[in-house]
Amino acid sequence: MRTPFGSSILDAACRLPVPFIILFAVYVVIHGHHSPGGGFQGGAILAATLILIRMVRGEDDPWGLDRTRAAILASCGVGLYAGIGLLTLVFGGNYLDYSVLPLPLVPEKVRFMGTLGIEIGVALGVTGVLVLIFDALTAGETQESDDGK
Amino acid sequence: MSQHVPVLIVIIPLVAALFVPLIALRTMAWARALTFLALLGVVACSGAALTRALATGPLHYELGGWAPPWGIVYVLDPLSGGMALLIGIVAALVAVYTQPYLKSWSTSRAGIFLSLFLLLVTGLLGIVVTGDLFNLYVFLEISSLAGYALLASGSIHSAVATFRYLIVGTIAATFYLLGVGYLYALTGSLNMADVAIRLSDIGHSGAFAVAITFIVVGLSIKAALFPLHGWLPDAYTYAPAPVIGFISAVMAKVGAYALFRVLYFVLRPTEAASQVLTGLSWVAAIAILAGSLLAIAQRDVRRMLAYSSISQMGYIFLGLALGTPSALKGALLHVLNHAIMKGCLFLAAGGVQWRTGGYRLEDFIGMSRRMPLTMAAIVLAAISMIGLPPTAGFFSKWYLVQGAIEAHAWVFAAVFIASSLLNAVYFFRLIEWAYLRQPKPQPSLSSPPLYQELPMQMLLPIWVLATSVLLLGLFNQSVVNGIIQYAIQPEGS
Amino acid sequence: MTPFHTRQCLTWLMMLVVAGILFYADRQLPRMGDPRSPASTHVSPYYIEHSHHETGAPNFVTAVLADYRGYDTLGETTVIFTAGLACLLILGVELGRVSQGEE
Amino acid sequence: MGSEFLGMVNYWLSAILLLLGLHGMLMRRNLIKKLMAMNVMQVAVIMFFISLAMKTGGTAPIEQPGITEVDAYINPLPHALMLTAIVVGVSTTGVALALLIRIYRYYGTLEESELLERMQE
Repeated sequence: MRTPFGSSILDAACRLPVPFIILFAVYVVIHGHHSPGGGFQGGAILAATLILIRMVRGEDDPWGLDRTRAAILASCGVGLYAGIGLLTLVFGGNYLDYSVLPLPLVPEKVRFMGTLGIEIGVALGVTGVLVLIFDALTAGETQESDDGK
Repeated sequence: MSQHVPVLIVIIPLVAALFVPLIALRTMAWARALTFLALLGVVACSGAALTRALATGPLHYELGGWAPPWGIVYVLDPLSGGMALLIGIVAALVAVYTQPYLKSWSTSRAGIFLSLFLLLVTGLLGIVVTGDLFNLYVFLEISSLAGYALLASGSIHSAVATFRYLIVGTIAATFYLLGVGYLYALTGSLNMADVAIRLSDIGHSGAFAVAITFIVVGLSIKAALFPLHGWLPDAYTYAPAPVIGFISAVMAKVGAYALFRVLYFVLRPTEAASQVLTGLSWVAAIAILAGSLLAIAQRDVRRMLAYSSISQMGYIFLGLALGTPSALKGALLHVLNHAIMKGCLFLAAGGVQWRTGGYRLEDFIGMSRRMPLTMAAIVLAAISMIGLPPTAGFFSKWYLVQGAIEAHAWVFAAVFIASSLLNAVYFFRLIEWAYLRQPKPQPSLSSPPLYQELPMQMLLPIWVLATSVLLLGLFNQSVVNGIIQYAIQPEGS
Repeated sequence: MTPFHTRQCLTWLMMLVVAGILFYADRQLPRMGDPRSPASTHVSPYYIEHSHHETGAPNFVTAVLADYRGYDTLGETTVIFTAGLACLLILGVELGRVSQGEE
Repeated sequence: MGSEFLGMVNYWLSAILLLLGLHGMLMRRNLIKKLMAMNVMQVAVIMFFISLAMKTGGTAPIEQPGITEVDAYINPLPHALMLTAIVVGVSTTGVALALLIRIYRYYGTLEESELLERMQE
């Protein structure tokens, strides 16, 4: 999306709800253990915010996430998930067995924190990828040659 | 660390895939090296796992430390270990082959390509080692999505063909998921071993037959069994050569493998499964003949190879459906052989296209002098496809025919032999065009160079595959007695 | 009979078959809402009884999703990562500063 | 009879949705409509699984203080599975849209008949 369709009215209208939507996304991720919610849902809400900013203020806005950063975010999100799994391997458990993580908590809370970590990973990954998909689908006409190169 | 091998097989390419596109933005060479190292890691891990499984029996790995049926379990028996090793080796060879191919691409695009290739490998390996029905669906989708992207990275025609494949592939995955849903409704479990135990208590009912039907139809679409093969020829025709080399060699086989696992390890004890197998054997027999006949009708070499793949998948399915020990041995040996032969053929044909720009038979004229080594590999693989001794193809067909005779299924034995003749027709035609036809003099155009072999990175994988066709033929006894023998014992589940 | 009509007839036939087996089989499935159905009695009671003190999460769905079957969720995240890269590759969109143009 | 009907209606609805989706995917001549039908078909399977989780009298699968018996909560497993399946559906849709955009940019149409004509040229 090269050309934002922003105007001062849209700009003002999007400025107000955005912080609250971000807060709500964080709530959905963090509170997913106690209520409906979780990584994917929170990540989708966060991505909606970023896409809203992109649509209104354009790609170059410092609030928006450009596609390289979105790709890095996606990699890091999935990497956080897989990395927690690798950490559990290092501490001698099976893959994704959070109970071996060396946290100073009671065993069930250690698992709780492990799942929270992977939920955050999922949320970051989903945010990055959804922004990336939006970006790819709306990117301007790329030159289409017949051999696809 | 060695007890973690089963999960490392899948995690290594996954983690590498996350970082390859970012590294490629800085230094392409490192991204390539990381891809290759990850695939070597897969080969090493699956080799280690296979040795352990052969020595001490199947490895069970509880993910997250939860015992099945509550958690997900990985099962590494000789069968899945062997498949994982095969996937790893073919993937590593194809990764070498892609290098000259990707040179003309921008670094970002090449990095994304390599990353998706690794994700495809991840998905296929996940399907192979998992012991959980729903987990299989998730990895099926990883491999499908990565496959769609890679197939569509060719010309614009490939995008249209891939969209059709995507529609059909999604129907297949949805059918599979619905079948799993029926099994879950009947048994309350998703773990393969647990479902098998609980199904034997339930016995047969109509809902169970429907579950089998949906799963079999879904996985047969993925494996391109004959009446459901529609997506395959177009998708194979327009995609880039390295992708096709890998996908044709491995992806459909993994569909067949998944079907084998579900039919023999989950649904084995039931009446309905054997009826499905009987039906499957007739479908597969038709697939063998129809695939061969359609292959003869093609003048585009890649389409010809694609239809030949359909026919060869029929061999594998017929062997599985017959179910006698020799037939099963033959089917599994043919999975291995066909992966190597067809990989070699597609990679070599892709090399010819890379040099000449075409896939028609006409483009192969004079290739015996221009690219003698590549053509020699094609000939070797073609002889094996026809099934002449001492190449690998002969032995798998030998076991299959023997299995058909064991089952007193004379029709199927005749089908195997007839299709060998049909294979001979189209492969000898290819060889004739490449070796015997003289190129027409072209006064107006600049004549192509007389000798122009492929670069080393492309030739090496082709010849490794071609040599292994011979070696597998010569040492097939040790493969059968050392690995496949143990793989077909259902106690290994 | 054009090829399109043939395809249409075949599709209708196939759909009739699918409809037949679906409606036939549905009679043998457990009734909806039956707390004694296999789906509700074999594996899932364990989650309801144990997940809170084993994983610390009172939301059973989260406990199953992120812990008991956490590996599925890793697969799910990988699926969506794959989809992101797939869109980039299919549409030929470049990553990195090169494609930014004005920067 | 009434309870018999209510016990089956979920399977019928999901079967009907599945058939609608299948019909659309195979018979529609517009690629976008095929894609929409694909989503309908996935929803059919999701509905099938979710209805398996239902227990009469059960509440949402979030532990409430003091209530520990199993039948008080519906089955959480299908919900967890379907969250994954939904994400898979979203991803597939994303990839399919990317393919369609590429096709549309080159050929300028998503009608199958026109597309075939333009591919012949």
